[in-house]
Amino acid sequence: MQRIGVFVCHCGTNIAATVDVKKVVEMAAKEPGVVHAEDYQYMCSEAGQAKIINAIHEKNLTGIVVCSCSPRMHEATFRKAAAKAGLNPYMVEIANIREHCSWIHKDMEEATLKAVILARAAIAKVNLDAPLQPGESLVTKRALVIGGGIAGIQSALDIAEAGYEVDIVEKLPSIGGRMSQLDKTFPTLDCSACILTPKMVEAAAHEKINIYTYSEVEKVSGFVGDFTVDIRKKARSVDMSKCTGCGVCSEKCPSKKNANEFNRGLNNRSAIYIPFAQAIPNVPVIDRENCIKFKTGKCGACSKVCAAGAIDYEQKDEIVTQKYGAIVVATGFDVIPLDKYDEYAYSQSKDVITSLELERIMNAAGPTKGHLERLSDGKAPKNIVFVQCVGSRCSDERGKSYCSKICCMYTAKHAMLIRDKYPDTNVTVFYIDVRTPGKNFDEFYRRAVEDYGVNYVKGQVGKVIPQPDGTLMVQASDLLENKQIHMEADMVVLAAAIEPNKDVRKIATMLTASIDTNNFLTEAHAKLRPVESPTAGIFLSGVCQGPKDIPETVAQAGAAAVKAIGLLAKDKLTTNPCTAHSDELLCNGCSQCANVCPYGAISYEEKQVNDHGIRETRRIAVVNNALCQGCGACTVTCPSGAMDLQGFSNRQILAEVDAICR
Amino acid sequence: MYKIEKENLEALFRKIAESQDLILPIKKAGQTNFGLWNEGEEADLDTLKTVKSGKDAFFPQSETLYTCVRDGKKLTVEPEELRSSPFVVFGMKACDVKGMEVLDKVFLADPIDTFYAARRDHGTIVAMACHEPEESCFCKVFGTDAADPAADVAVWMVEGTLYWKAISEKGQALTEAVKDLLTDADASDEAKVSAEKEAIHNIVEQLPYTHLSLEGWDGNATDEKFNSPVWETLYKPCLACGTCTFVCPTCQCYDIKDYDTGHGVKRYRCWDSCMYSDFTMMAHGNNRTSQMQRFRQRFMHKLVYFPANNNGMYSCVGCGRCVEKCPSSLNIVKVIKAFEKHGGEK
Amino acid sequence: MQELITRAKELLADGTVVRVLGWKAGDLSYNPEAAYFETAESLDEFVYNGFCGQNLSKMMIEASKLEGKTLVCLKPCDTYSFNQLIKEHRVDREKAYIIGVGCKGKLNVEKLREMGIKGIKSISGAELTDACEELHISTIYGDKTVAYKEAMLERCHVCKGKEHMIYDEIIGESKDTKDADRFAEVEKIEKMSPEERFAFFQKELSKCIRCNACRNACPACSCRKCVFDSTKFDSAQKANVDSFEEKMFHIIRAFHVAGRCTDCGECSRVCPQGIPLHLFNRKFIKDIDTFYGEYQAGADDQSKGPLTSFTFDDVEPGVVAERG
Amino acid sequence: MSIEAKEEFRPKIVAFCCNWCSYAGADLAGSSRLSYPADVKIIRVPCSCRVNPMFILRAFEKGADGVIMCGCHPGDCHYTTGNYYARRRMTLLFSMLDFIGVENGRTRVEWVSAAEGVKFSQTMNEFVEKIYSLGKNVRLEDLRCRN
Repeated sequence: MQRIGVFVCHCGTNIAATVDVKKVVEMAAKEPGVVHAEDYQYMCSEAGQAKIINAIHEKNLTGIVVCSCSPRMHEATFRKAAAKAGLNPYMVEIANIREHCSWIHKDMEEATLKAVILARAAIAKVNLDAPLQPGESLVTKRALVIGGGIAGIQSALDIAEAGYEVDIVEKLPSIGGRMSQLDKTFPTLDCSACILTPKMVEAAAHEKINIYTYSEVEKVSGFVGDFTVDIRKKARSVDMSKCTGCGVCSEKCPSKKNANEFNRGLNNRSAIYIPFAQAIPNVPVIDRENCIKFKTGKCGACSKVCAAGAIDYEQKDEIVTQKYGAIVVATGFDVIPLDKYDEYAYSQSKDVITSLELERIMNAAGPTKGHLERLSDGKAPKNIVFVQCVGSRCSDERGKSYCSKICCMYTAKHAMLIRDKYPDTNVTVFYIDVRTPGKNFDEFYRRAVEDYGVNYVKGQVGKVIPQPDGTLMVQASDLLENKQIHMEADMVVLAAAIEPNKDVRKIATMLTASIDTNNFLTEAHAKLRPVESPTAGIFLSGVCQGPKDIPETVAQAGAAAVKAIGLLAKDKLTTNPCTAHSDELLCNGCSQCANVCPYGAISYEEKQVNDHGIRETRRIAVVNNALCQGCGACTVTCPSGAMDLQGFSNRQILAEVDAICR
Repeated sequence: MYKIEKENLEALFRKIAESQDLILPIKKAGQTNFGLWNEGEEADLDTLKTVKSGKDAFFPQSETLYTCVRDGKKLTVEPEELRSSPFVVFGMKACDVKGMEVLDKVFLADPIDTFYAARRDHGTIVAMACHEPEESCFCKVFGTDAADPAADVAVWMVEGTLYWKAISEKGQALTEAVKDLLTDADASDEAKVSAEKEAIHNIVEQLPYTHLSLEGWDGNATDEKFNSPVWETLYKPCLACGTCTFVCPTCQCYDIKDYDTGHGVKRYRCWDSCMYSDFTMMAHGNNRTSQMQRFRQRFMHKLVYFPANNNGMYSCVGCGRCVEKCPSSLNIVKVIKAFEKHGGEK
Repeated sequence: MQELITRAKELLADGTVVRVLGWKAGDLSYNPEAAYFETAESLDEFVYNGFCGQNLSKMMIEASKLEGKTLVCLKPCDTYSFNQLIKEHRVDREKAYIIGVGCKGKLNVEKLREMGIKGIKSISGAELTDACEELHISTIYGDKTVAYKEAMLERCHVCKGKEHMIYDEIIGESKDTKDADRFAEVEKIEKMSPEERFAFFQKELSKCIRCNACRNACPACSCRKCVFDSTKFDSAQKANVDSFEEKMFHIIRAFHVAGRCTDCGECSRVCPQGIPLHLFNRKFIKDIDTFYGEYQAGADDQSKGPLTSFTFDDVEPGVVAERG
Repeated sequence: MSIEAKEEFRPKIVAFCCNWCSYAGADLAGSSRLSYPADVKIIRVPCSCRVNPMFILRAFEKGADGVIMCGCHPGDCHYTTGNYYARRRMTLLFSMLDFIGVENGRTRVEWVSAAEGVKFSQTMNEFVEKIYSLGKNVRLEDLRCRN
């Protein structure tokens, strides 16, 4: 049985004018367990707190009830006061007799009765309170960034600049990501490589940044401040320490007909290759699937020509295990596959391309060396049609329900660049809406229309039909003119929807980070915590969280970095003690609690238990206090009542119910 | 002996209910159980076996023992009053009545259970012969005569007429009270009752369980039966529910619990089942940790421990309710037969 | 049945399984019991007929803790429960060799008693190899013939189908026994006035003796310790002292299995007082189907249950009041 | 319902409020002096997903005449998803209570944000009014708890 002290606050006249404070003291004193009850003008004042401290000392109180204003106001104050007197701060409960009583009632008798009942409920709760201790966990001062695109690079640079070690894991042979494939950027039209490359170099040169390219995250365990991650460094077959990046191996490689991923498969590369000129690291990798040496055992041309002796066919995958305090996810995006969009003839005609393919075509390092030409016959297109929202804002299962956000702007960019460089080319853009909400965005779009004469048509393209003469017949509707259009085109460019990188689901599962139905990572709060995952210690950078353009990505990458830095700056983490706890004798191990936990805080272990003499190994839920935020979703899902919430236990809430209803 | 036509029974019930509580089989939502009769209630004397035996008239499934009333920090204890008014239980069967004998051994032995004793003192049992015994019945095995129940009043229902024979003093008093409604039975009526008894005996002889042997089951068989490996397989389908216990006329275990009313505590007792995992749970745990042990306990108690302590009286009366109701088709007959088959092998 | 026994003997002999979980002949014509068989000889007592109604999937929780594989006979409807138990990590798929046994509807001897049939000596027509159209019952009080369907358990009238959801092999033929709408009873009650509904349930639930058979038979109620036996919610009750406790027990029992209940019907089958307990579960199933889309627990062993998932635009609880 | 009858019957109403939105909304109602009947007593829970159906039944058992649960608006949950689970649970529970014949106005869920003091007060006024019109809870109480 607790020894409870009840302290009733007048709050000047805020409470005392409507609630008979003396009566509340009198009634509370009658409750079982209450050994002390008094009232005071302002309990929150120094003098009021001193009364609590004195009573704890004098009466050996084990629990405190303060009948006062909202706990949102002064719970912390009174907890601190209790702690000063050596009482566990979680042995304090507040009866809110101001906001929930005196301020809303006029009748004194009624308000007093209610105050007494609220006090009883708090007394009933404190009777079942148990001292709680916030836990502590150490923070490993190192961050992991998954993904080496502009988002990952920016986050890594910001974290490194703050003085913490950062590892970037990039699954491709080079960092750079999607941005390295772009030709120009909107709305300034500066060259993508020109602004990205220096960032890549900076990251590679930074003493605090360590880059694992051609590597993947294999396993993640642990929790905020203390993650352990296995990184698989795939065998490059080239010794990075010896390679000089001369490129002779690629030139001499006899296997040359392999689709060049960097150019979206529009041309070929050799089996040993450096993905692009500015690649970091500037070290080739052998594509073992297409390498003759690996396929037949005969060849070895690259090894023969490598003066540095860097080629190593025996190289094996390597697992690096590293500890991290924070993880930034920057896994980026890809465009959706268009194989289901036969109406646009994407699979049927070489001259129907995606916008990303157009980027490569227009890039000087691309498959056509930057000349705008049809991939079917190399001729310069005279009529180009752009189709917007291919798979974006889509109601059927082929596409995505969301707006991909960047297409309107890059299409305006493409249209403008084409009209600028090839003024006698006609450019028509079919759109549903043109969305330009960004700095200088609308001006940019208007320039395309007004200064560059791009023909914008509001309407959807119904069909693209390849003609025998090699042209494309575009059937569309013009919604403003309310008519059907049949238009001949030499090239059709599709603004395909973007979607999160395919690997993100696997990564999210490893991180126990939640993911939405579109595979975008979910933020901890849509408005207030947009760069954090609900799983503590996981931060979101770039398009993995939702469609973004480059400046937004960079901004979010910085924000994610700041959140990670804020975490890494701490030596220890204090955990909220009001967390869920599973009673191992009652737990069924059924996993229902883990299914509703938004924080991935529940895991299972096979544990030897002694259940009143029955010894057996059982699957038992274990809550990680560092991750649990104390929402209680698990406690209700648990049918046996094994899962309970400290500070708001089942029996405590029931005791409050009983006290109110009696 | 007296008699009364079936269609006048309602009047008889009304008459009894005028002066005391009348408890008899009542059909509710398709099931027949003993319940307090009120005007308009559907008495069901045709169903051979009520789901529960009539024991709850004397030993209810739950009853308050006392109430603590709280006023501030003060507690006042209000004892529960004992039964002080008479009541009649009408329509128990011979096996149910025999079950009362078993309960008496437990509750009326020192220390006397005053709640039970008060009900026994004030209750009059009118028991009915079993017109058409069923395949699950095996009362004869335990020496019960389905045709001649040993209660305060015995009644026979033969072709629409109820024959009434007072046996005890209480039975005679009740007969006096309702005499207006009864008519004297003559010799031909006596003959009809005799014929009914004989018919019942004939049927009983044909029942599949009637010739079950209890050989080897007695108070001396403790070690042999307790240590038998037969239990290990027998208990397996047991769901650990309390069906057998709660329908049994002789099970008498109860638990005592407190209920917080908000103004105090009601201390009550309620039937418990030795099949439950928390039966006799104590602070350190439970002395029977497996379902096999709990299952064994039930039958050892009925067939070995009880006779050991009560001059050979078994605490099974062969009513067959467990045979009909066990969700897993287990029952005491299967237990007895299993030992017969395995010859009590060790 | 012979095919089943032969196959079981083979699997025992070749070491695939170390025991067989099936049914053993009872001592009356209608009371076979669940049993383990560990030797070929013991299988001589094996039976499988219309009275083998018990859902053996729950017994696999204990069997999963034993050494070696257990051959378990599961009827089509039992396999849903087994899947659900796999999903909840309560049974070990690797420890089970599942023979999906055929089913032509399971029988309820109480139905025969309701027809006034008593003193049963023998029943024929309930073997799986029979047509299962008629039952011939020989009693002390004369012989009777009844239609098989008349004696079937309620659940078989709303059978989920002849397909086994999980199995290693299938032995025996199944028959379509569905002749009623699964939700008809629930709908009938929904159409009553609140007063009538209250009276209906009050009457039914007042029969409850808290024997816990419904709970203990239920494959979804597989908690090591039920809330009604533990102190966690101060809800340990052993009797329905007040009619509130009847409602509390049955509402929470159904709520705890909502979204997990496969509608196997064991609760109603085992109730000694004949309370239509499946109505509670089926009401939840009907609501889940209506509000969140059709969901059949146990149709697979992976999907998230309706109470551990959500959509952003789920109906509001106010829908209950709006529905009137 | 007449005023006299109101004086006789004072309902007991339990309101479960989530700490982050609805409890704060109730605080705002208080600081804005927006009154609602004293019959309502609030229990603070971290999130609406902490509310177990057993709590609600317990309230009725002990004599409550109405139970209302308030949480953050869907989409605004402090714990991101708690109220979505709570919404499904309560929908099913309320439907079941209705099914067994308990008056469906005795239970309610309302989403109240920290800024919605007015809504909190209005909701409580409405709910109390509804409970007055339904009268005493007799279908889901334990008679032993009667005063």
